[in-house]
Amino acid sequence: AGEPKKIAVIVSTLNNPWFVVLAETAAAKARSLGYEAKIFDSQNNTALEADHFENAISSGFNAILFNPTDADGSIANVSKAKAAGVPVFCMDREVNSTKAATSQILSDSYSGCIAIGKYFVKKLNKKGKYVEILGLVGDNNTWARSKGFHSVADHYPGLKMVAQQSADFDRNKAMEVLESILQANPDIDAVFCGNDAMAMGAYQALFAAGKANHVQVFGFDGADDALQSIKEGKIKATGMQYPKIMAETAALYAQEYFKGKRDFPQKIPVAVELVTAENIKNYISN
Amino acid sequence: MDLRLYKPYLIKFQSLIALFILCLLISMVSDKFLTLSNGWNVMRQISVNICISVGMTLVVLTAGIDLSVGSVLALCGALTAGLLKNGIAIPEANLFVGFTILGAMLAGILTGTALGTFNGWAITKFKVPAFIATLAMLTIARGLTLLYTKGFPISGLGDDFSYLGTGWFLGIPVPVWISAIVVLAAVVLTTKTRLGRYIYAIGGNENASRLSGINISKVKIIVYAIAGALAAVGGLIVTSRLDSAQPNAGNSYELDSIAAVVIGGTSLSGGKGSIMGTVLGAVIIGVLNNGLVLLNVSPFWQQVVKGAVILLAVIVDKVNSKAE
Amino acid sequence: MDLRLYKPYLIKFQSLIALFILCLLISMVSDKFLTLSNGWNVMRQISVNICISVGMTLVVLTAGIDLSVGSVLALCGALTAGLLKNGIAIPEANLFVGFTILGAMLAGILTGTALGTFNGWAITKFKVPAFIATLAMLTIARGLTLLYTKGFPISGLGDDFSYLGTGWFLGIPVPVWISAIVVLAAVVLTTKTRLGRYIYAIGGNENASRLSGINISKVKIIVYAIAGALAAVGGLIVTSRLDSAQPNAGNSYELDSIAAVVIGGTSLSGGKGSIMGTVLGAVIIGVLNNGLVLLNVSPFWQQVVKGAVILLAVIVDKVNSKAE
Amino acid sequence: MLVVENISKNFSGVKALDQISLEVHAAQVTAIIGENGAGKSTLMKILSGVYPDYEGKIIFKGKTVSFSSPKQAQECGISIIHQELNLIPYLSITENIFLGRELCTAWGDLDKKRMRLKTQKLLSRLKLNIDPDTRIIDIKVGQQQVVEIAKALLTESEVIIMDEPTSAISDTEVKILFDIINDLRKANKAIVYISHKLDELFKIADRYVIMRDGRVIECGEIGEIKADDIIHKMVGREINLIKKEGSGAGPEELFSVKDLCLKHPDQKHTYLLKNISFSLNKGEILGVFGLMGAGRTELLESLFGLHPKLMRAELKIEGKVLSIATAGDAIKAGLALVPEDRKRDGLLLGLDVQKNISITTLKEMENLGILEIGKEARLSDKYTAELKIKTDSGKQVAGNLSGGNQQKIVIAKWLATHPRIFLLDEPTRGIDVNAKNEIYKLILGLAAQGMGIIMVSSELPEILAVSDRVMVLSEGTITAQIPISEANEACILKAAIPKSI
Ligand SMILES: Nc1ncnc2c1ncn2[C@@H]1O[C@H](COP(=O)(O)OP(=O)(O)OP(=O)(O)O)[C@@H](O)[C@H]1O
Ligand SMILES: Nc1ncnc2c1ncn2[C@@H]1O[C@H](COP(=O)(O)OP(=O)(O)OP(=O)(O)O)[C@@H](O)[C@H]1O
Ligand SMILES: [Mg+2]
Ligand SMILES: [Mg+2]
Repeated sequence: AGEPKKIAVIVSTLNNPWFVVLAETAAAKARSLGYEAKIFDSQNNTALEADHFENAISSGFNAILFNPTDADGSIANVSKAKAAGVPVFCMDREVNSTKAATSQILSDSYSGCIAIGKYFVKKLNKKGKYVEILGLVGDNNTWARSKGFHSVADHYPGLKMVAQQSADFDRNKAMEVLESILQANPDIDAVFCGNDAMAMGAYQALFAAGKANHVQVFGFDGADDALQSIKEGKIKATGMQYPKIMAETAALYAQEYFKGKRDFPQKIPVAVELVTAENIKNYISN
Repeated sequence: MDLRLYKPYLIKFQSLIALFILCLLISMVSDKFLTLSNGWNVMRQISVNICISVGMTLVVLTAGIDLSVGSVLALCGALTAGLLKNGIAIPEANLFVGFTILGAMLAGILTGTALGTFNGWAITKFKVPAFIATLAMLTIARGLTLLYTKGFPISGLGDDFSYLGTGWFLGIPVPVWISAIVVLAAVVLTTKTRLGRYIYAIGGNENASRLSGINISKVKIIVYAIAGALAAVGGLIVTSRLDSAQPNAGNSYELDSIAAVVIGGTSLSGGKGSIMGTVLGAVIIGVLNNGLVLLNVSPFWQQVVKGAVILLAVIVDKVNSKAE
Repeated sequence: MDLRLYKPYLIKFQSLIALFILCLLISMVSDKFLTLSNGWNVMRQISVNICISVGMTLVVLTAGIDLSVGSVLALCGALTAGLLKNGIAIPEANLFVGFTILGAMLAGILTGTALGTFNGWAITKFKVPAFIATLAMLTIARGLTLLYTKGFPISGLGDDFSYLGTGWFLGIPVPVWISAIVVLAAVVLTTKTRLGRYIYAIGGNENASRLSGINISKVKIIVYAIAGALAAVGGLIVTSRLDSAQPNAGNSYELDSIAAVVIGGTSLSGGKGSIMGTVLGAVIIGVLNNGLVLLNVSPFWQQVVKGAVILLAVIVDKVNSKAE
Repeated sequence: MLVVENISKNFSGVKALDQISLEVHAAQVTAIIGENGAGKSTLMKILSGVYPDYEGKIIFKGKTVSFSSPKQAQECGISIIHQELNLIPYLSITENIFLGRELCTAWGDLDKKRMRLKTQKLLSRLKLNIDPDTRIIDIKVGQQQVVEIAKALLTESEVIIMDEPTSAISDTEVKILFDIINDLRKANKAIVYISHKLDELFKIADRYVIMRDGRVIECGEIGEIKADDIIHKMVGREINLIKKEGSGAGPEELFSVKDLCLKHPDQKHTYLLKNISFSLNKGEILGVFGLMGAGRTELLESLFGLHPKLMRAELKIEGKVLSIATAGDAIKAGLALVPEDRKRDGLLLGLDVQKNISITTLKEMENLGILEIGKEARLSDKYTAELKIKTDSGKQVAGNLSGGNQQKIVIAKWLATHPRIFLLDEPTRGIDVNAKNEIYKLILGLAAQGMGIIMVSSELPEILAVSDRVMVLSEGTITAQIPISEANEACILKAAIPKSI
């Protein structure tokens, strides 16, 4: 075939660096394998995602590397692609269907947060007051992470959650929310945040209030500035997800699909690794 | 032949011409653009915005605004999905009410109408500025959606319900049918009925309308109710297309829909504009979105280009009509 | 003693009274609310919204609107952070220009001013509706921010720069100082200067203002430029407080700020309103946000309560002024 | 002083001015006379820099000038009182008067004290007794017009153009204005005066210019022409000025008002109208006179259901008690109101003539819920013909018509409802003699058909010419009800002057 195959990379959002890495790695890998690649930004909007799918299918893309906006809401889109004979490889987030996608390379937020929860309990010696800052309340990742964390933390009666508020995965909002929470609860011991951006914001609030040394902050994602902060002792831990590995795997799978392979494993979990001060040097070079 | 004779027509259809040029440009670069399947594609994609924007046009014609459409869409979609899937169960009373598809849809549309009526009521009864009343509704309806769904999407609504968003009827996608019917009804409403005339009158001069014996409050409440109902219809289409009601669906749809209305030539100060203008505005936005994707413009650049094209389209429009 | 004598005063200060009641209610439930430290907390949090809303008030007084404030904030914040951290490097020319904090801040504010000027220019020169021109700018500036930052935050800007957002001066947080200065300047501008007078005049009756020899375009361009500059100031504060410029900063700030303006009693059709009203509006929103968190209201309920309170506040206001 | 040579002006193809030439001299009042739509205002707008694009030449003090903005004309020494009020509603009187030419202190901030003082002086010169800090929106149209006059007098201009400055004010204020014009004339200023009130012209003007269809028909000394000739030349043909003969009032009572009281919207315990009681017979024309602020507008508005919460009264139509809480109720009861401010309350300026006329009777245009455009067009055609409304078609936008024709549209839309009682608030404000005459004919004709008419007017001659009975209001109470046979200017004015002064 003269024309190179075309691969669409559809990601839930580009408004968050983590997903930018995911999308750009996938696209770069696809290009390095000799395909045309194009990134679509769903802006956290399932309806827009549906538009992207339709556009991608009708303009002749041969495969879709997909980061779903929503586990349920995206099923219809993936099925549509399947019906049109376009393979879909999910990255990072899953769709709640074992039949729709060709393969799903997933980061397991729930188990990752269990690991963080365990470390959290250890660091707090099983007692203390803490605050949880949630992501977008209408987003199911928010709840996967929260539930994973609580499946551990709730077993310790000494741990008391004094406030649970949402900050929409946003650094500034997290800071402002925690500032206000600190007014009501000046004596907290820890903050668990649904992602690293919020953890960084929470740290800023604590720092400004002069409490950064007493209150431990936990995040999730493995963003660069969070890793740096762990190294500097500002943040205690995060869950390292591997956007690059997931993206590259997805692109390689697409290549194999083009070459004729069909029997892909439905789900390939990519473990989320707990990053703490103890093992930070494995994750950060300088 | 004197070209100047055609000038009035040229001016009248200049938005159409702008759209045509846009299409031409895109189709020169991408051969996928001018295909039938992509045409249906674009039309299906804008059908939701058209439903919402038609309601918005009516509201804007009365010199009002409705910021709540996005969250009303979400709430009604979620409610329909929830009723369809779970019905209403009150365990204490050992009561369970199931809903048929039609019943659930009706409930959703009625809810939208009720929320819109509430908007209109607050605006007319307490003279709350429309901006504030509907901004409050934006927040409230979003909160209610989250409360109802507990933050989780409601999915798996069945193939029958999917027909609404993904089916075809007589070779045309069902959502396109729906939006076409909505547009047609609204065109008749605005041009051929008393209510429509009153809508223009109120937007043109509320005082004079009152003195002419028009019941301003009634007309306004009806208009906001229609806007709410049409947002609900949009919600049904979105939910059906995705086979899932998303708690954060419809976010910032109000801006898209007001943009369609204004690009379509309806004045935000009321009294001037048309439904077909709005449809044109929605099509321009839809084609632009579709074209940018087909042309492989990077997502970051897309926003810049989209803003610039919209600005340019309106500027061309204005410059031409000044030359009139 | 005849209480009725005080009625005019009561009416004038009723928003203040609404605020007072709100504070009273919150403080009855949470003893942490009425503390000095929480006071500074709230004031620091609303300082950004106040900066933006002051500019928005000027724009709205001329019967305009500025939807682009949020993305202008983000772009200017990112630019300042980028210049501060990386300067301008053109490897081909072997050129590197470093920036001092003041220089980077100035560049940010100038960019905001330029974007605002562009808004004003499009609005006055081509008669593009303000809604469309600034909506286009909303998209364009957001796209430019993403392009400049490549979608990544720019962090680690140093302690000196942090002072702007987190420092204290004479026992008062620096952002509060900044917003106080902005408010003061705007109050002087609107009440004591020719420009201020023209702003009200244009919003009140543009045609009459033109006949009175006022240069409408000039005034409008200045007003949008000020709005852009103030959005940039807001961007500096946000960036400094976080010690990081977020590409998605300022999302939907336009709604918050318009809400503050309208709650503060400025009419969206222009010509009527005041800076102090807007400040009050911003304080009401800020206290509400703070109170809901202090009371640990569930995030689901927060939106419902927030919407309802805003609606109620405005209704109370309207009902009272009708009883006037 | 000011010479106009061959000025022409087009509005999208329509010729508004066609080769106009005229001269304005210092120390003289030049009256411009012409029907509605003759092009008077358009010419004045060109002279004052509002329309910078035109053909022809303006020579001012011997030099050819061309103004690109109103400000330039003003700085050159030409100021204008526009026909349409051009005030900013939410600014105070002082702020409006100084708009665009504020006084500043050495610091660069506004010198509010000095401006207020100057305004105070101007207002007292015009004998307008209001606080200069009052907002424009809080004063009545008549008072607003006085503010417009004050605005034009603020700067020392060489040429002062007055485009219908007296359309909204009553005789007392007119007299004050004439005193001022006389002062200006003595100070060697040139004054251009436009008015549809011919008697005023004879009182104040030195020269006249008659315009018709965008052309100058004749100029000359005012002393050398008679009123009838002016009218003849203005209209281009002979017209018969209406003269009412005998009373057409029937014996049956149509409408009665008992103890109507209207509360002040802001101040408790004060009343704008107190214990108003009167009745109206079939076919009767009741003329209502009063000075500015007497409460005449409020009376009509109350009857029409526009102040339901503040008003109480016992209203009867043909003996039947009715309650009117909205304009809709009033229309159903057979009332119609032609409001004082047609732009604010009467017209849908952005809609076309046809839609304006049919707006009150849309229900009758419906067929199975769908409007019949043909029926609407017939209705509109009927009334445009009947009232001689000058418009190229029913599709013309109402805002583009001249003032007189706009007024006729308002009347037409109410005639369409076939009212039994017609409330007219200053029905001939800003209307030319010919159109006025038409409207008088119309009013008399309606009364002859048995309609009851209440007509508010500030023009005594008008009241005396048309009414069967004159009712005088002062400070919200009825001070006299005089049959036309006994009425004369002196007794009406005596009743109208407030006792509290
Ligand atoms: N902006 C405009 N656009 C189109 N036509 C206009 C415009 N202004 C005036 N005209 C037309 O120009 C003609 C002259 O209008 P103009 O206002 O000068 O009349 P006028 O003599 O002042 O009448 P009146 O006594 O009613 O004030 C009219 O036919 C009018 O309809
Ligand atoms: N909305 C209002 N608020 C305060 N005062 C008002 C208001 N409307 C009218 N007034 C006052 O009520 C009085 C009666 O006004 P009205 O308009 O009825 O007088 P009028 O006789 O019709 O005079 P005009 O010749 O100016 O129309 C005036 O003193 C006026 O200032
Ligand atoms: Mg005129
Ligand atoms: Mg009156």
